[in-house]
Amino acid sequence: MMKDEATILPAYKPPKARSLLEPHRLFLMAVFVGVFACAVVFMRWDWLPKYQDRLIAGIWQTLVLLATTSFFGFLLAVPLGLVQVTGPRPLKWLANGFCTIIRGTPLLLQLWLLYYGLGSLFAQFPEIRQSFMWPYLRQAWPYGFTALMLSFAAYEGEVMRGAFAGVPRGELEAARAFGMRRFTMFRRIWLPRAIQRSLPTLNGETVLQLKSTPLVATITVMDTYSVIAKVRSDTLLTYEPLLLLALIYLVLTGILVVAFRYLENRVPNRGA
Amino acid sequence: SAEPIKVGVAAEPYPPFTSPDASGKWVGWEVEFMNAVCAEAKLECVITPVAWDGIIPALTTKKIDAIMSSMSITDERLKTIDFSDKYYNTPTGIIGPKSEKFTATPEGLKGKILGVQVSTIHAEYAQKHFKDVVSEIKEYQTQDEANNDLAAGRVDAVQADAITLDSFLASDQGKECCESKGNVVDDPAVLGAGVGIGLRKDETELKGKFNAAIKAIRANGTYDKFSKAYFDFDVYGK
Amino acid sequence: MSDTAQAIEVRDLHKRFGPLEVLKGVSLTAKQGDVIAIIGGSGSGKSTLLRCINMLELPSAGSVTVHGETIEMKTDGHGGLIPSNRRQVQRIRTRLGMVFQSFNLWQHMTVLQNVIEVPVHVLKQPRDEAIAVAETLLKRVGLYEKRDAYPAFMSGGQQQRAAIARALAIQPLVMLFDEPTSALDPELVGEVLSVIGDLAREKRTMILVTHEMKFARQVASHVVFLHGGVIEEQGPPQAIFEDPKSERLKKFISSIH
Amino acid sequence: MSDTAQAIEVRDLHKRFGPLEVLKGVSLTAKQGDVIAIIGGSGSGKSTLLRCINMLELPSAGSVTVHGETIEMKTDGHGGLIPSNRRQVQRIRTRLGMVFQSFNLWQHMTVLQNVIEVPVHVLKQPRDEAIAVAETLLKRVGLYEKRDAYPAFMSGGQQQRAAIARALAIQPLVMLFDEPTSALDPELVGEVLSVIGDLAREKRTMILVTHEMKFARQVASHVVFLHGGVIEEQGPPQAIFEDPKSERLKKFISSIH
Amino acid sequence: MDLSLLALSPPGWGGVLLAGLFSSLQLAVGGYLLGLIIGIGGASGKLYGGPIVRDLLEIYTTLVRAIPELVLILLLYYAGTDLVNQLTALLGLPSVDISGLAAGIFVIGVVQGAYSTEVLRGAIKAIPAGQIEAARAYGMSPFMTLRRITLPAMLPYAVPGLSNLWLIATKDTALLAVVGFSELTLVTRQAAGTTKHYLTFFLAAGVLYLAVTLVSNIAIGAIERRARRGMVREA
Ligand SMILES: Nc1ncnc2c1ncn2[C@@H]1O[C@H](COP(=O)(O)OP(=O)(O)OP(=O)(O)O)[C@@H](O)[C@H]1O
Ligand SMILES: Nc1ncnc2c1ncn2[C@@H]1O[C@H](COP(=O)(O)OP(=O)(O)OP(=O)(O)O)[C@@H](O)[C@H]1O
Ligand SMILES: [Mg+2]
Ligand SMILES: [Mg+2]
Repeated sequence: MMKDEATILPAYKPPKARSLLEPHRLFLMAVFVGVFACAVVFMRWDWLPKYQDRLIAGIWQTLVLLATTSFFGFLLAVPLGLVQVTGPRPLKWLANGFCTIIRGTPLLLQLWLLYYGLGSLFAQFPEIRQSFMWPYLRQAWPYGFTALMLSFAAYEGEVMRGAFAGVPRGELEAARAFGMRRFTMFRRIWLPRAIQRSLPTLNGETVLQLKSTPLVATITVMDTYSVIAKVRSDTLLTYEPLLLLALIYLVLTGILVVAFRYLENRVPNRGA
Repeated sequence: SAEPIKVGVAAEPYPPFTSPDASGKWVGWEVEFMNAVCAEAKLECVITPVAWDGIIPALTTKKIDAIMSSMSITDERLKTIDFSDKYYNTPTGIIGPKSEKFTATPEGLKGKILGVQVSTIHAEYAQKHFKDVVSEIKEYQTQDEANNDLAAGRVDAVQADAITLDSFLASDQGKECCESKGNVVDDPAVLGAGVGIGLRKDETELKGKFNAAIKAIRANGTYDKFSKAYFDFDVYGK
Repeated sequence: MSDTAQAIEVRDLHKRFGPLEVLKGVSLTAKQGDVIAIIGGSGSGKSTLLRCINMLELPSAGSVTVHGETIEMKTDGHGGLIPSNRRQVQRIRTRLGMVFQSFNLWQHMTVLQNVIEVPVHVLKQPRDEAIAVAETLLKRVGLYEKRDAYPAFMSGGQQQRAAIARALAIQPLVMLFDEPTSALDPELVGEVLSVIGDLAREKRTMILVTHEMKFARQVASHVVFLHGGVIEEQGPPQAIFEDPKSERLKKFISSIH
Repeated sequence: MSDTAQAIEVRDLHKRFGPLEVLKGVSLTAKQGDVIAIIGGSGSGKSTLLRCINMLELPSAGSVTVHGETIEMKTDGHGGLIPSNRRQVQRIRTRLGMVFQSFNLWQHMTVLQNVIEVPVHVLKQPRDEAIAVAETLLKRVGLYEKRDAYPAFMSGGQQQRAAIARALAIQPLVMLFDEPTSALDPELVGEVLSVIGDLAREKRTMILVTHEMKFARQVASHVVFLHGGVIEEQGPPQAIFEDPKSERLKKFISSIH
Repeated sequence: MDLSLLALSPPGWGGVLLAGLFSSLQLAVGGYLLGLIIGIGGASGKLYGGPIVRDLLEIYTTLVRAIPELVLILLLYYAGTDLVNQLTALLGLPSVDISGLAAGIFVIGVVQGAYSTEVLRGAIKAIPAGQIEAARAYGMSPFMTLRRITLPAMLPYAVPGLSNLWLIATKDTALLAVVGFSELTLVTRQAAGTTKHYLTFFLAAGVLYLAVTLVSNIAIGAIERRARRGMVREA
């Protein structure tokens, strides 16, 4: 049904701000509620109470992993981005190589490489086995943490590289012209400006990071996903636990997006 | 029918029963068993590797038609799928590092980290009998990784099918680090009635064929013949 | 040797970009209270000269003396100069208030934060004092109401006035302006020039690169005409604009009317 | 009903954007060889009128006739009009050579490709022929040397001349210009106006929205002054510019000098 | 490290790894292309579709981008094949045999489709409106405008996003290991498990993935240069 030429022609018109209450949306919502009700009524959810506590612990584990790996990953990303913009050649190459390797191989593989590869290598050295580190090294989460953190650092490092390079030169020049020392300039102008520029992408990267966390289940870290995997194998249900899992991640992503939007709105930024 | 039967095996290596070799071919006792049973039942069977974790959904969604992957017959599984008669049954053992002395009992495992493969009868058994005494039960996607972590010192004990454990202990890695700590006390309610061919509930005809074939190869000596290459005892069990 | 009444003294400054020699020996003295306008065609080296004064561009040869203190330089081994004392350069820079063509306000700070940034974080003044000074300055340039706005949300004229307030906040010996109005829409030029005119009337020392000849004539005490990297002619505005001597200056002045 | 000597006839055209009525009944006739200049203040609806002629904007009421053929319209049920025959609109558009304010050359094609695009892909002319024609046109607008350059690498004036060549390549009945020089730097305006002036001297039919009054006076055979969505006054250029009748036109003309 | 384990013919596992790599690439190419097709449809739907189509597409892209790929792959893998089988049963056809490859391409494609939709939508929006208006003004039909102007003009804006997606596709194939599809990661795991040389095989697989990325980067660079030929290089 092509009646209005203006709508079939490929010239973009931004959609009007529409309310939630338009008829087709109400209809869609009704469908959604219907599907949801069907899922509640016709699918098996009797296992929920039994696994409730574990599920909460798993979600907590996921959140802790997300928060710590993103935080430390970001700390690492700042120097990674910075040296790629201004560093001396060797450091530049090193940072670039690191980012390329991490971004060029699957996280799952990195995780296994660390845990089953490096981890079992450690065990062959009695010195390590006897050291105070061993109680930590024999656990799984340090490997999961490291892999996730490095991955975040590599992806965010690329983002920071662009953000650092994108800070207008004039603003840095102004800082120099007023006699700022190099470190003051970095701390007061360059870094905050780069972070401000990278905030929208940081949001996306954090959502991606959240979505990467389930991989740690493959190295026995009990996160949300591995609790659900356990439910699946205990109950032999295919869909219900996975649907619940999808819902959990949906909610977590929603929370992240809202939190970042709040953060972004604190410093107005026009087009930069 | 002309359609071949797709036999699902766990994609993760489970020697000596099923594991891929360097040419990508599947080898092991269970592969020989499949060949024998299918030949006997005049069925054309092809091996289809599936993740262990998803092997039952794969059966119910018809990606495969039968499971021959050391899957024990349990009440819980019988709610969802059907099984043929058992085709082997072995005790459940526990192994640990040579440097530590303990037994396969709740007292022996006190404070230890116990490794099991996820969604197996062993995982369930450990949950039921050892949960309160051990410091942690770690669930692995594959048996192999559990064994590896035992060698790497990241778990203190591994519980599994005694035969698999034996084959691990016979390997270079196993010989060096670990030894058997004995078998656990039987609990038929959990450990089940041996390993059977997993089938969809409505496939009674296929089930009948398989049952007859198992009986036949047991009777005509084929079963013993190919088993001898792998085990020095009767894997069929009591 | 040099008199402290001389705010800035540039001596025989040369600047080379690779094969291109942009400044070919420029000497210039600004006494306290002087307003020096630098004029000249595009590419004649005006910006380069200004930027050499506060070492944003490193001269290839020559010296710069600010308030009697000569910036120490040493050769870098490739035929250029580098400052031998980075601290000294940084200190001297805090005495020179630079205003750029494209404002270069820090976009992640409000106007007030921009103005107090250097006093607080470089000159280590107490924050309260800096804010008090900044508010006075913002009132002067007519931006008191806008003090909590972010630069991106202001007009070019407002941004340039804020940049002037930022430069004034360090209580500079000399203000350096590099074409402060050439990035502005014509209707916004006036507001910025009127602020600069006020500063000139207060006898603030200024060096001003500009294309606004009418304005230069009004406010400058001394006009310097740069051409091809050398000072072709200089003198009081009347002399320069009404009675140019050199052919090139004549041509330049006729071309802009 | 309509005479084919009339290249374009617009009758009682209305255009509404939501609550805003931009055109309130405009009628206009362009005979073959006419050069009609449309002048008026910003927002008076000049662009809208031009865009309604080739249905880039759909009029709310009224009719457009091109070379005796009236564009068939039907009501769309929301009080507006839509063309009842899309093919007809497309065909008529190929007879109207539109030149935009911001050139709108296709950036992924070279100049030559831009010029032959419509002849080859819409009018289905043989490629060789189209190239031959295009090269002649590019020579005319002084861009033969640039034929293999991409638009982004050319100056605004060159781009606009290329856009004119693109419009000429379809051998249009009428050329439509919407402020062809207002996005250009002042020194580039001349080169474009001289090309348009040449076209006017050849008696090419043109409708020209422009702010260049001096130019309009030179080339137009007829000037239309649009104000608030209606034609406030029209007539030969002398009458309009030297002897404006309406107060508004007087004010408009005095404001632009 | 025992490199003879990586020999191409048995008892070396190199052949198996390469076969796995080949499966991975097949999966990636198939999934990527399917995703691209979904993306073109999705982007057009989001830009020019009716309100219901837009909302549905919005739900699709939001869901896919919020739920971990691992979970999506499991859900789609089981539900997708389940659905097909129920459909064929409903139509009275024999249950079709959905190969792991087909199922894998389907799930990767659906996931990629959501991202492609967004990339292409952004790219089309980035085309200066005047370019399309000019096409209309010269009497091009909508389809011709799409073919001659919109698609080529959007390319420079889409190439960076699309190349990122390609690299993601090659790596996402690793996730199909969880459904037992014999791609590179799974065969690596099998080889490592069987031989107990974990480090050797994981490193070897890492090198293979990296090689794919590096080769892709070279190709992408060439494509990008060509797509951007009409654009001024940014400073
Ligand atoms: N960083 C640089 N590298 C190379 N050449 C430069 C650099 N900065 C300036 N130049 C060159 O030096 C010459 C003088 O530049 P400068 O900016 O000082 O001119 P100007 O008089 O300020 O001109 P305008 O009025 O256009 O600002 C120009 O030819 C310019 O191209
Ligand atoms: N697509 C649109 N939607 C809503 N309003 C529009 C649209 N296009 C134009 N207008 C409005 O219609 C009025 C007339 O616009 P038009 O572009 O025709 O003016 P103009 O005479 O060409 O002015 P200018 O000289 O600035 O180009 C303006 O008020 C404008 O805001
Ligand atoms: Mg300059
Ligand atoms: Mg207009």
